[in-house]
Amino acid sequence: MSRLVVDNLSVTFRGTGRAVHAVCGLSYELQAGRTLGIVGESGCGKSTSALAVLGLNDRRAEVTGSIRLDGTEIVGAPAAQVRALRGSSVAMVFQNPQSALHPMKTIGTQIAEAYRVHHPRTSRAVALKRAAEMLDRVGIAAAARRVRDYPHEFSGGMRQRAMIAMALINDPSFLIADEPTTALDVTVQAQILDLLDELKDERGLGIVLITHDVGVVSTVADDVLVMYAGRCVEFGPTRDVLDDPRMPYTAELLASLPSRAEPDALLPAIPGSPPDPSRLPSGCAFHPRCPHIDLVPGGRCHTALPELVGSEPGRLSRCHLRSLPARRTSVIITAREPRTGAPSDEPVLDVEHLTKDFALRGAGVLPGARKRVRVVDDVSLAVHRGSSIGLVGETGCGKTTVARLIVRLLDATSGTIRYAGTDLATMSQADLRPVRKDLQMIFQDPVSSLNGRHTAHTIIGTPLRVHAIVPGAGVRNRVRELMEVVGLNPDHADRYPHEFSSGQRQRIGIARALAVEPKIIVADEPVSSLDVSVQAQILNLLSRLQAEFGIGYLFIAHDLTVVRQFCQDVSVMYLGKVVETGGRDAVYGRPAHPYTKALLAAVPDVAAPRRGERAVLSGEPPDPAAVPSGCRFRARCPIAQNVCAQVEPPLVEVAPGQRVACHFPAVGAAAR
Amino acid sequence: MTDASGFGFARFDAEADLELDAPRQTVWRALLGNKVAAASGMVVAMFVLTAIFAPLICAAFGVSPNDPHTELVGFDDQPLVGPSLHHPFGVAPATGKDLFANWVYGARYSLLIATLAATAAIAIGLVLGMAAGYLGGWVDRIVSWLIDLFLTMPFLLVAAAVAAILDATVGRRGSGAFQHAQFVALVLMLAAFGWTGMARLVRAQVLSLREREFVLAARVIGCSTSRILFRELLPNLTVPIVLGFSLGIPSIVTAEATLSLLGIGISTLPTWGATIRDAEPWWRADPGYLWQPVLALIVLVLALNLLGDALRDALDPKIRR
Amino acid sequence: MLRHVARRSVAGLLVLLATVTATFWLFLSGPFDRARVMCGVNCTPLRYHQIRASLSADRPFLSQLGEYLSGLFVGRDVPIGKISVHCAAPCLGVSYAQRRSVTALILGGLPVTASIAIGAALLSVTVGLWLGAVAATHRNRVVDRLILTVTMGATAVPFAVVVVLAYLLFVIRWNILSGDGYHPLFSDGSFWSNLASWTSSLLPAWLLLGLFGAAGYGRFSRGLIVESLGEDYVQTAVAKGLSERAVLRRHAMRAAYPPIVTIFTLDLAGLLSGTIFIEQIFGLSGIGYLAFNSIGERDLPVLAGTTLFGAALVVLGNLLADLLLARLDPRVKLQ
Amino acid sequence: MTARIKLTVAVAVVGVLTAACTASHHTGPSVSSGKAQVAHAGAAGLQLDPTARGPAPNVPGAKSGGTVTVLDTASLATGLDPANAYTTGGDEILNLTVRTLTHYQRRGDSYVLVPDLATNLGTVTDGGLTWTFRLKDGLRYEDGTPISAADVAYSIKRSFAPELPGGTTYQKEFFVDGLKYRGPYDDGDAYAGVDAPDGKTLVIHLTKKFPDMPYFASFPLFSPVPESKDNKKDPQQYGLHPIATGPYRIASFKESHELVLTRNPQWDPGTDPIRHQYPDRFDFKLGQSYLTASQQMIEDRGSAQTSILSGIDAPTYSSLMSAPDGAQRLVTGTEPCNQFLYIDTRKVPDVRVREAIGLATPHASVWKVTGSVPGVTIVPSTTLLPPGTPGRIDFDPLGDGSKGDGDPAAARKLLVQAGSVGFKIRWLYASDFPVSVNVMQLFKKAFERAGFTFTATPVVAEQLSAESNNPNAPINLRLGNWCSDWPSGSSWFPALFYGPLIKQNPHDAPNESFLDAPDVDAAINRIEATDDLRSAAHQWGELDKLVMTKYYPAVVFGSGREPVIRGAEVGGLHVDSTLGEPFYTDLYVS
Repeated sequence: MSRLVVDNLSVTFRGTGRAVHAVCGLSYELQAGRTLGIVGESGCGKSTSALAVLGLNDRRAEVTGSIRLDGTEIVGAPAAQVRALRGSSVAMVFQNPQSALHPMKTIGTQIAEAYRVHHPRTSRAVALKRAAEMLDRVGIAAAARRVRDYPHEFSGGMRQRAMIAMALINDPSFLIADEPTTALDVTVQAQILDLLDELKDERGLGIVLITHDVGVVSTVADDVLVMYAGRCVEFGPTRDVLDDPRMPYTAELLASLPSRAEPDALLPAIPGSPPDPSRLPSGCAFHPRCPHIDLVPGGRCHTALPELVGSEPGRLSRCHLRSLPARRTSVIITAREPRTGAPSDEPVLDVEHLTKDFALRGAGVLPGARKRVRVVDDVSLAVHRGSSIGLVGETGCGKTTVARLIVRLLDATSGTIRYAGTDLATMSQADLRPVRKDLQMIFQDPVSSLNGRHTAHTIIGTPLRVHAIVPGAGVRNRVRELMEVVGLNPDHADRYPHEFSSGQRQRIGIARALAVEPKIIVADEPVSSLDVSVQAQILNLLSRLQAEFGIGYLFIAHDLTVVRQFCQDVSVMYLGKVVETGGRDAVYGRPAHPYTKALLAAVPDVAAPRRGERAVLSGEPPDPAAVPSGCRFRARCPIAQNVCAQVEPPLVEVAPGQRVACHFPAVGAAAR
Repeated sequence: MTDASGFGFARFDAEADLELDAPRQTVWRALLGNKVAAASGMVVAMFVLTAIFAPLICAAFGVSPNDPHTELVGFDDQPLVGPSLHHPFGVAPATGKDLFANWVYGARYSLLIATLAATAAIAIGLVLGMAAGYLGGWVDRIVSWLIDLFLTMPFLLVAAAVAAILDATVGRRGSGAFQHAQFVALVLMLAAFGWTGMARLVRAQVLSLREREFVLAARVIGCSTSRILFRELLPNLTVPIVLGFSLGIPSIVTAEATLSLLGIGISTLPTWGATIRDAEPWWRADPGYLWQPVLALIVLVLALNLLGDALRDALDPKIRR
Repeated sequence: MLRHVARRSVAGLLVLLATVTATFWLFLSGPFDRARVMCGVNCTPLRYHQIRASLSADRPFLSQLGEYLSGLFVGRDVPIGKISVHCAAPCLGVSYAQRRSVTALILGGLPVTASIAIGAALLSVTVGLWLGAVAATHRNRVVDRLILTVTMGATAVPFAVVVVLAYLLFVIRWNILSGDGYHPLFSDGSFWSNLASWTSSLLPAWLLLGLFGAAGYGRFSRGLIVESLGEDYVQTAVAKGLSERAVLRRHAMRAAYPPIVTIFTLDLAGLLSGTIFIEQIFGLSGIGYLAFNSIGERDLPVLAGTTLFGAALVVLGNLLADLLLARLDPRVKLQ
Repeated sequence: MTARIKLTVAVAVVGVLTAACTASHHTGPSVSSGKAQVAHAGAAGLQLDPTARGPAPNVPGAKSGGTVTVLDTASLATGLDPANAYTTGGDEILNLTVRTLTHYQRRGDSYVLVPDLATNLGTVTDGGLTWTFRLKDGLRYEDGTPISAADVAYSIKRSFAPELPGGTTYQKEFFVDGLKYRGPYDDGDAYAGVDAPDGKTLVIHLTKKFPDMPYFASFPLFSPVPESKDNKKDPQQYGLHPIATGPYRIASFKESHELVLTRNPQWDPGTDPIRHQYPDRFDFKLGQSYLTASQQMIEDRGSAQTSILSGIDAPTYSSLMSAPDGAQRLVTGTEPCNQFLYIDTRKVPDVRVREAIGLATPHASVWKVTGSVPGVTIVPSTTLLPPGTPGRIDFDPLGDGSKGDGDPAAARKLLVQAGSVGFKIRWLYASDFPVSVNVMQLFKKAFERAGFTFTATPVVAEQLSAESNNPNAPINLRLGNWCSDWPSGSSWFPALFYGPLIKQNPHDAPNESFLDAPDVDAAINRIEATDDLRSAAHQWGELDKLVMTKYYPAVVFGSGREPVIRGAEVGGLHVDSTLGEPFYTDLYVS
């Protein structure tokens, strides 16, 4: 039985500035046939520690400690010796299958190359044949033919399968998977996780699974290691750690997950943001954010680094507290503050039959020959005052296009957007300008959504000036007020975006949207690029603003748990169409469309069952340019019948307020 | 890429991926921390000062650039006097003109022409690049087509034709207008062949900026197109603009020298290129005559390039990291 | 793929058409006395009147352009004084100074210029890539700094000056390189001795143009390789167990090829300009030599012809580069 | 009337000197530097020898074999058609490949006109209006076919064709129907001016007396052109390969690039009193950059050792003189050219003022800034006829030798005498041409010092020559260069100082001094009609002295000299003083 032993591993970067201790004294041991999940937020050192196992760190990285593979020391070993281990004994799968494959070489060549490196006497043809076999094993159909394809001809999930095939072609004992599913859709993520799990069993692999998503760990890892600021803060069998965390960080992180929260409740967010690895707090790195700091006498949390100690066999945690107190009352889920007004029946914004066609670029020499693709097809939805509607679906389903159509960043091909008695869809941009005040947008990326050349003051003040909301002299004060509203220090108004953390940047973006006192905010994945602990803060802020100002949200997300926590109504989109829509309780509680069901099932939830106990949706979202006939979901649908190929199901009400586009809706069935 | 021709404006294209948000302080720190950059900056500053104060400098030495002193050369045209306090760089063969004055004015004209041409090129490139990138559609197609057109025309031959045409048109109307026309034509020619790189770079930047969420945000807020272009996009183009100057000026200095060398620049100004042309036959008999302008050109262009490179490094997160 | 080529060809032809029009307007029409321009500095009244008679400058621009364009496709008779010279398609006009078809003159110089340009281009790209790879893998170390300084220094001097200095020093003073002019590859005598003479006659041009070009490509490819060394797929390749050399050659450098091809086409016009100086100084009687002498003689038909020929080469080069890019980077076909 | 075009090296000078009819070249004047071997001007006697017979006298030390390379900065772009030929460079090359009725034989430093294809220098009858030449026996083309007088007649007819416009115009002025006949391509073979009654006899009919006919008969158009080799659709083609009759034939010719001559086996030295056939091959490298060519010659390595290069500029001269055998490798000789500063006699009517201009002229400074090397590319001169012209009388009207930077005091004295202190000199210069600007600055300094007022009008170089040629230009001084077509005063005075020219050319200034003196005109008419060339030469010499002392219409800036650099292994190099080009036919490789 092979063993991978990591002992007191430290990785330090020494550049011109101060030394960065990315990983400090990390130890773990992994046996073949088991999966170790390493969890942590950005900058915690989880990926750096993984790279160290294969000696892949940057030249400037100083690696100390010991990494032994079946007794062979890797740290400090000659380059050739380490190279011989790479890919043959320990293989690696990276986060982004898009960029991890060479774009100009065929999949087969790249996989075969991995084989031939370690089997130098193998011919190209034989290696290619093996590559095809391996591709077949990881679930690529027609593998023998597809070895000749280039990465861009593969879908994201297929690319990750190919990466796994490449990693496993030399039959390694250990596989290090660094965020292998982060870039993938939730349904595909489930497939890949299942695949990894299967392969582990089949080949007796030892897997190190690195992820920021506790849900992912919970579904496949045997043991879990929680990292914070370069150190292991908690270790133990997955179930035990998730059910009974011993370290405040783990506990708070789990508590802030929307999936564990009651709908509409404020989330018990961890204050602050993950520390910058180049300036770690003294003592326990978590102490500035820790709710229990008062329980440790003498301020030891500020000064002394707690040891990693075992409270019981197989469990380790790093905290001065022997045991955590019961959850504080203050963090216990509280109902959202009462709304200023109940959602009225009359929607503020009523979108009907919205349709958008795009021309495929460069399809022909003549303009007329352009092929058109319908990316949004007959979408209707309504936003009510003081209420949120969630729009969920996989990548490319058209949800972002819907958002941009509504705020008229794009012009709809047909359909109406009724607001305050007028149709925004046909309004000219000039006429639209005054209406824009009422209709704002929050964006996904806190980096790209702020102009780096402007100060926070300018950014928040621009809408005030454009719409002349306050007189010129009043702008300064109004910006300060807005900053306070979104929880920013008004004294930081003259700072540039890069001087703020990503959570703070997102707050600036919210303040900018808020400046015009909008009635409706379209939020396009506002929290998906934030760390879990920060995500909760932003969701809380959005809730608070809704309660305070009665704003109606159109909330776009791929994360179903966030939507459930945040939105009263949900619409599920598939390939440009809404396939199911209704109240939160109905859609989550009694999903009627097989796609909705599959989506819900695919969410890796801390509380979710392990592999094999749930249905995983096969296939990947098809190309919008090639929509299947009849029901567009039928190719992936487990209950598809002949009629589905011929007749497109209309959106019909199956229960009060719940409408589904399916020939065979699962009426009244409970979720899962 | 080859500056083989001396007209390597294409170099911009290599730098399409720049950090637009590079904070100014970081850039300055990176620049000042770089000894090479600091030294190059000083060299460039010295040339610029020389250029600005050329008349004063010459007056201080009591020399002037266009004043023949045939008594200082022999019948074989060799100078009879060497470098001295009165003539710090000696005098030119044949005419006995003061070489120091020539050199100082060479710096003046080189930098003046390069700065003007670079400014014009950058202005054209900026406007067309922004228009193409932001407006897209047929504007983009026309600009791209114009860029292709200018890339196909051999600069040198077109310059020669323009020079011939100027001779035959403006030249007929008298020489005062002619000299101005030559100057304007030279600057415009250099700009006309220099803007394409800038336009490509700006277009690419604007194309990516246009999809940035802050631009979308500005549109959602209701900002006008001109506000978006000038208030949101333009501040983010300072990097290409700065690089345009730092990489454009040296290549224009070189291009201008090449043209004067071939006698198709400004015919009577004592530019370095013109001095090199006059001095080439004397490379053996009076080597100093040739090496003064050549070294000046090398040092100036090298310093400008090093400065530009340091600037790009400072602006490029991949390299700074 | 075919459609891609077709579209690019059409675009190239449109650019070329515009180039022809612009060139024709600039060189052969326009609001000035062409006869005076052609006659040049050494103009004698006799010469002037001959030229004037041979030009039909009074006709409308479009009809002149039409004639020029039709000459390109079917040839035409170009009047020179009283007689007219037949100029076969593709007719680029007739040299005033030499009274011969410009096309013939250009074709006569083509072997020389092509030999120079192809050799220099190969040298530039290979040496440049090699320099770039060495610099990139030794980033911020002495070797890298050295390469950066040398390549930058090389590009700091006007190429025209470099060529003259190189001639004076290497040919005249040290007698290391040959400056005796072009020796055709296919002429009387044994192939091998011709090959040797051909090589030695072109060596200075290749070295000068090639090495100076390499300086540019070196700096450019250094940047590209540094960038691609930071890409995820390079990490993948290392994780596979590939040696550093193999990673560099098969993965990191591979990614640098398409941008280099792109830059190469952008630079083609510069390469052709470079040959003008080389050919003139080293007495290599190619197209650059022809063009250079035409500048002095104000032989505008030849200048216009060489301009168009250069433009056509650039357009053709762009087209070939497109094909090459599609081969090098499979993603291109999609766009 | 025009003069032969001489193309030269020192491009810088173009634009300084405005030549009314010729494009000319070298500049710069005088004062012997002492370093170079300065050849003496040819004797001033009449140089005709109707009795000379082949073969040509051997060149001492000459060897057979080898290749002589001629580095040529000119391009020969217009080809080598005898009918088109009118450049000194082209004519000198043609002298290797084609033979003419008469030509010059070198005798030491002088060049003597002798019969070449013809048996004598022509016999004149019919009161001077009919010239008859008889061809020698045994003359053959390079392909072995015999040469017939009809071929010479055909060649002369071609020279009238507008399709071949580059050549001389004497035939149009003097030959019967010269102004009417438009060549064999348009007007067919029937031309009354020439006649070949049998295979050996050529008869030329004139409209007026032309005693210089033997000289004219040395021009390339008097070489045979077989009608069968002429492409009548494109007459210019012939110039790419004129059929050889001389010792060399064209092996390959790429205009603007290279001309290779190899021996012509059909050439019979026994019939040729002028030419030799020493080298196996002549290799003319055309369109060379002067800089690179001159550096090769200074270095004298490899093929440069068997090369020659015409012309020299000041830096090359300096470098060459410091090379060990450099002085031995520089050969200079007389050029039939003079540089003049023409004074507009209409606007400067007082001869004392004109003489003051002469005294104030800064010769030496101008030579310096124009890159001339005194004694090598120019020699001081005080006469209108250049050294070597038969009958020339050497005299110095102002007594200053025209070689220093002028005598401002003497000039001022003359001005005071004439009551013209502050006389306004009006000058034209090219403001975009540095050398021209320099010259202007020197003139301004010198003339103002002598008491003149000096105003200079700027034009662009492109326009300088046309502006200067305009009789009504607001200027009173013009710089110009003149080269003769043959060594006789008839190539100078009738073209430069003949009064009726002014009226005949209202838009042109062939007589750039605008000298309109009845006694000069009468003398010109009288001497031109003198059949005895010996007497005529003497009279031209006298006229020179008269014009300069009585009228002083031009300051003589200097007489041109042709410097030629040879490689160490080139022997027999002399400068052909009738053309100012290297006399190729005597060259050999040692």
